[in-house]
Amino acid sequence: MNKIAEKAVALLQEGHTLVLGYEEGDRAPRPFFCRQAEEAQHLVLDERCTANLAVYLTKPELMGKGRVAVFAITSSLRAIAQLTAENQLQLENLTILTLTAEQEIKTFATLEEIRSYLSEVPYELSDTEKALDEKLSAMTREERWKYWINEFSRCIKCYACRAACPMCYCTRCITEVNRPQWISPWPSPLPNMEWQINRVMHLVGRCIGCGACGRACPVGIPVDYLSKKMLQDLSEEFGYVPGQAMQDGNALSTFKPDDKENFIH
Amino acid sequence: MDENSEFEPNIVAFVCNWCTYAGADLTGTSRLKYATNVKIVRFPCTGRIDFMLLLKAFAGGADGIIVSGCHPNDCHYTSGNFHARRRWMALHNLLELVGIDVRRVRYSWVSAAEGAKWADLVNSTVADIRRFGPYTEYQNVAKQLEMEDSHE
Amino acid sequence: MKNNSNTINDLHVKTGVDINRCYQCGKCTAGCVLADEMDLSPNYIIRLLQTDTSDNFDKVLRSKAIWLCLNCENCVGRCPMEIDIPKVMDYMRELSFQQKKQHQAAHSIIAFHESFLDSIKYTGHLYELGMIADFKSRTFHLMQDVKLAPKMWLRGKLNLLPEMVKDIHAIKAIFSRTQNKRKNL
Amino acid sequence: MNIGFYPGCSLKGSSKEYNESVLALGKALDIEFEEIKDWNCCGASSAHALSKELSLSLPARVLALAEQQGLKEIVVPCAACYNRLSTTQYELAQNEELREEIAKIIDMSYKGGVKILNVLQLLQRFASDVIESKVVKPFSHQVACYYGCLLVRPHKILQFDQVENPQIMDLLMSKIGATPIDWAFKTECCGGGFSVSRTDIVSKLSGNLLKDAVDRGAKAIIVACPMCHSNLDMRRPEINEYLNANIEVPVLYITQAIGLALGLSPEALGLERHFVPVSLI
Amino acid sequence: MSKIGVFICHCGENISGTVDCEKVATELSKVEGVAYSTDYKYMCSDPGQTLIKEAIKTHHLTGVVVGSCSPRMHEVTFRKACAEAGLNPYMCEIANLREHCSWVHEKGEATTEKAISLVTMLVEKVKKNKPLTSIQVPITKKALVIGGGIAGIQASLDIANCGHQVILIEKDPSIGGHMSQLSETFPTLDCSQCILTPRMVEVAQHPNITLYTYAELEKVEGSIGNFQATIRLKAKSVDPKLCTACGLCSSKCPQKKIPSEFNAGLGTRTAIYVPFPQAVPNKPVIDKEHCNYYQKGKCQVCQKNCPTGAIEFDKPDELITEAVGAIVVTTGFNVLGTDFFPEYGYGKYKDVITGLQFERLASASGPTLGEIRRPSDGQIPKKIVFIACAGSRDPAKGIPYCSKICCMYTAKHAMLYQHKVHEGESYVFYMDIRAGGKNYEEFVRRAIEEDGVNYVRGRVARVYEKNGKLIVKGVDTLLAGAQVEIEADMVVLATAGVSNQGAEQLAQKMHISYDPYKFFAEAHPKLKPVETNTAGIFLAGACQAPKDIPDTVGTASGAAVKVACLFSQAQLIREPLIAVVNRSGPPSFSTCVGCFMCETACPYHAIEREEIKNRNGEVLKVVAKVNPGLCQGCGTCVAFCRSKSIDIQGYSNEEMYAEVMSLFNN
Repeated sequence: MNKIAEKAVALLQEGHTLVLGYEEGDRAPRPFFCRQAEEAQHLVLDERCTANLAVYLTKPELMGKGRVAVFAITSSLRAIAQLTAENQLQLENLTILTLTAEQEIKTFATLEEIRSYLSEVPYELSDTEKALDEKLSAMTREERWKYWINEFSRCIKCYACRAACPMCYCTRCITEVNRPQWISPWPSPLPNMEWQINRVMHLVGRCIGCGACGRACPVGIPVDYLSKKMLQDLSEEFGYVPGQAMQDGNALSTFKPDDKENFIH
Repeated sequence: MDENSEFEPNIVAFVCNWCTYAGADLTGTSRLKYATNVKIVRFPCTGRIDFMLLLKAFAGGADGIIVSGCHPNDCHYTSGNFHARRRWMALHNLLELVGIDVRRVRYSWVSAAEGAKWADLVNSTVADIRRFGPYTEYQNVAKQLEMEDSHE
Repeated sequence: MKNNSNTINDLHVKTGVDINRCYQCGKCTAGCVLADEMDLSPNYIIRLLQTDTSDNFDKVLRSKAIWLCLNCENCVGRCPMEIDIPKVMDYMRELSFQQKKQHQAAHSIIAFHESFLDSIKYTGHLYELGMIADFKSRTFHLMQDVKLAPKMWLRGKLNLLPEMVKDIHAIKAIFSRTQNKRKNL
Repeated sequence: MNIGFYPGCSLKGSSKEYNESVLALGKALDIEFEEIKDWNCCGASSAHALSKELSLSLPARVLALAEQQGLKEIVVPCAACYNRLSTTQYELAQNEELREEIAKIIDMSYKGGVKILNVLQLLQRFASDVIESKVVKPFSHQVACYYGCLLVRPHKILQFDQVENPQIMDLLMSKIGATPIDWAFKTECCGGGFSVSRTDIVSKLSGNLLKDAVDRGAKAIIVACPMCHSNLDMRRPEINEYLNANIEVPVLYITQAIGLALGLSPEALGLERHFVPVSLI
Repeated sequence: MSKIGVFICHCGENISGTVDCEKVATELSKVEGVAYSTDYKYMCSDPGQTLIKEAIKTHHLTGVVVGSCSPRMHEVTFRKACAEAGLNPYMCEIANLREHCSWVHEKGEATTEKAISLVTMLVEKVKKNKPLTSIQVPITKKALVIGGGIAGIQASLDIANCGHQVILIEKDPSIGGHMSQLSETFPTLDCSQCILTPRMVEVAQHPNITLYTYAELEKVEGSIGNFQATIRLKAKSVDPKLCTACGLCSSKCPQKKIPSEFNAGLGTRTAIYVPFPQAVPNKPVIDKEHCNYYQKGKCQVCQKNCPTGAIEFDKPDELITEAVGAIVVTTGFNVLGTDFFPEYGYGKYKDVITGLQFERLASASGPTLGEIRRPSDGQIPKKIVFIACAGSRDPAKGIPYCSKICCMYTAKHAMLYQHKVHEGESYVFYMDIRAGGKNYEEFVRRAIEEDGVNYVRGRVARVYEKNGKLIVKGVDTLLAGAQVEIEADMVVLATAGVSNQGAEQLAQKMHISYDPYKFFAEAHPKLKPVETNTAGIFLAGACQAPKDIPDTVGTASGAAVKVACLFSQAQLIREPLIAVVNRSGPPSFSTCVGCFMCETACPYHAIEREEIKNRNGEVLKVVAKVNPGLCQGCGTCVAFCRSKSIDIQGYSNEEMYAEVMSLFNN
């Protein structure tokens, strides 16, 4: 029995009603809700685990009332830190664990511990993302427009990107607002783009760059690129680092009197 | 582009009540003349201006947009314009990414005393947009929506 | 007459000192150990520069004061506006020297500096004896310190032969490179 | 304890005794000095009087040599050298463009990480806590600690303790039994670079500060700068002429004063090289 | 189905000169939802307004759009007219056809077309408008004044004399502040205490004023009209009811060498003390830091000697909470110590003193009974040097601003010195003389011309002591930078005025903003000089920036009037143009998810956290709630809210959307 499983059993015996982790799936490990000790042996945790489990933590119907433990990968930790800063999680009834680079199970007691652990793990774009970035920045403005409109024309408005994003926890999404109807419900290039622009704007200073949105897209639109690129472009100016959520408001609810305004005439 | 010299761009201005709206009033009281293409929408503060309104304006057929409020530190609400500025920074960056023609969005600070500046801002924006021509690129995509709309 | 050749803008760019900050409180002059020797007091020099006219700029280039400044840094140390006057002095000296505008009273001072630099250029070190000799020949202060030298010699404070830097070419190269720099300045 | 060492020209020539006393004291406190190989002159006041680039390049080469030699820290006893090296390091740290330009000129790689120590900082680090125990002959005299300009200014760069009323030297001196006086010219200029070219000015500036020290009962002047020393010591005849007085107060390097207190011989400390005889012992 | 009335004003020729008003009216009548549309020469005139009122009644209009001059001109007028006709005033909007159209364009098609769309925009908005009722907030008609200096005294008296209750708190044992320390006052040279002490007594005796000395603000909750202020009454260790102020305790107290704050450190006091003879209240307190009993546990000499047994040791501080409707902050300023100036001799020379210390030397109630004697040896200085701008206008020392009062008090000091020491010589080193103010310039001239004070234009580089003299090395920049060296007996530094200790913490307790120098910030530098950004909290005096007595008293009365205006209303009526967080039934209660990012976006701290509980009191959800008393209606939160759960009345998402889209629905 692997040590993840052992730990899970221990946690359940300690009175946790749910251990959130991963089990083997047909392609890659998939999220697994472990409620009984006997299920524990299914649990795995390694670099193949990419799904961001933090997305479930804001869903009371899944979490139930009891104490929950979660085996968090780096991106999940980032999400947890951000969600806590946004008053969406009460760490006291959560047990957060991770597998360190040394393959040790580490349990976090406080937000501070998570933040300091994350400060050791640098955030950067993956090579594929870098490649796409180069491709796009090489384009003219018009070419970029054509590229994206073409991409968005494939969008079927399934909102999988929203469902997969740990930061999209609104009980009412702007897409459901109809007075006024900011975004037309049916799929069509323009509203599809408007939705993505909203999604990304809502993630400014909040996106933790896990890429879940991109992986979730059934038609393979690189929607994660947009939020990650924004993260990269603005993090310096806004002093936002994924997982190091600002305790006193986020990038758009705060400001510096000397923010750069070179685009203002 | 000659046909564009005839072209009368459709421009909407989102301005705050305390500085730019008053500034535009001063342009009037000083009888300074400017192009008729710009229609002003009055907001309490630039901080109130929702970025979706900019997209909606383009979708509706605007060829250009002016966003203007109090100079930094002059905000009637002390910091609304600072928050707005950050929002525009982010939006500007994002629109650039998806290839929207950001030259058509003109941000400015016009105080209640800058009647002349307002006239210049309007005229120079109108001139620029005339040069860029109508924003058909965007409007065409918007029309697809209407077409499907009618199919419903 | 407006300045065209040398402006306080160049001064700003090259030294990073913005003399327009000066509001003429005079604290620099008040604390300057050499102010009473100077033909133009430090704060007056800054004022002349502030006007940014070539006449006044020239006045400073030809002044004795810039050569008397010892860079003791008392002025900038106390300046409420933190204006680095010594840096300005260095800059003005350099220009004055290039444009051959140095005040005649500065002759011996510049002579000393040149002898000093030559000494470095040829030995890589300060070769005092050679430097003094060179200085005298430049200034014809032949009798100066004739009593001093032997005393120094007695106390083993003078080396008869220069101590050479092995890689003297490196030093020469530095000099020639900065020389060109100075020309096309 | 092994630390880099940059004597500079004066210490090889007109201020041999400073060099001797530093090394002697180093031995007594078992500090090992490793001299920078093939070092050159820092350019002193002359270089930056005539050429900015030159005034930065000469020290830059010295620092680059130190880096090549793998030195993390260097001691620079001469206040002038200390000032030039520190200023260069600061300026090049501030301005990348300039850094590259100078690197081209000296045609060496320059990182700028070397820590530059003056003698006072060195003593504070390695002597201040052991010194008292090592004193055999208390230096029980009233002394005027004279810091001059180059050690303390510009404050922005050198970060010396108290700008207008520095204390390090006074503290060290009191540890060896001396009584530092409170006087008015601690950080005024002695005439520095004008030693040769404008002796008249030197005698005046040095004269004024010497007089104040003596008036307040100083029995010795303590310095840490070769320029100050040669002006106050070698130029004494001119000074006395200017003051038309006959001031005989000796001028000691702090390393000499401490050396004496630790019982080192006057010869080892090069006291006999002074023009004004050191009659204290 | 909305019935909108459209009223196009010709404004004489002003609009109709370039806009075809009839056409605008007819075009608008075709717009869906417009029930009535007309034009008229002067809409704002009585017949014009009557026309609107009649139309509202006869056509049962649900909304009105007036196409006329700028809303900044007549919005109020027309909304009032609508209200009189029974239409909710917020269902009336103004289209700006004059300033934004007829005056800025030439006569022609385009201009009329623009006018049409301007009116249409507002028609579409009005269709979405909701009737609003102005907000009414009850007011507690009692004011809290923080700080008992001349500003606090003036403000308290003015408010109290308007018939309102005032609570005045002062952190020191007596009110009076810096003004009580001053000798004479410029430009009249009348004795400071002579004009101040009567006011102090008045405060103590005023029926409407409750005075708490030795008291400090602990915390403030609530908002305009309804603050809860918690005040810490520091234990005085003396029962004021029993104490007869006989003074025996102080005379017996063994701790006699404590530097007296009142005498700016030049005199001494005892541990149990009354700060100065005219103190109000004139009852002693025990300074625990210096009291033998509190420090070492024994002594109690005062207790043994007190004839009425008023001494009460070990009594804890008391916390009281007061409900107040408005707060006036008058916590004043402070002066830099001499130790700020290394070049002037660190604080190491006794005879280098601050201007405030000089005030004590010159004051009849001071340690020298008004004789100018130097601290070191009590000699009368023959030569005295005053250094202006000591710290002020000195970015290197972190104070770029001008302290405003120094030029005047320095002139006064030099004058007083010359009056008291006739054969004495006085020098003033200055950069500029800033004597703007009634009879100020004349006053300075008098010092120079009549009293022969030597004004030297230049700064001082350093001051050092030699043979009992202070050598002042300065410069006269008017003599081409000639150095000036003065052997002075005493040096007075006109040290910069700085914010008071603890100003920052106090500001944070009250959520008022402050500048980089910790001076409190006014709501508007010109038009709201005594308001803060927090409604109901006002400023007066030098806590805002260094001020002289006239300015201080002026702002104090100004702040008092603001409070009186507030209290003059039965209830606080505010425009309803404020943000609101939506509410709905269970299970969601509100679409707000409680991320509270709006909290930091709000400049007015108007966002509160509301806990939604079930019957058993368990918290189901925490959502944002807008405090209508604090919200000023900027709408920053609205544009910021991701789920659009917060909206602003009068500029709601629906209204603005409709207004914008109307431009394009053709």
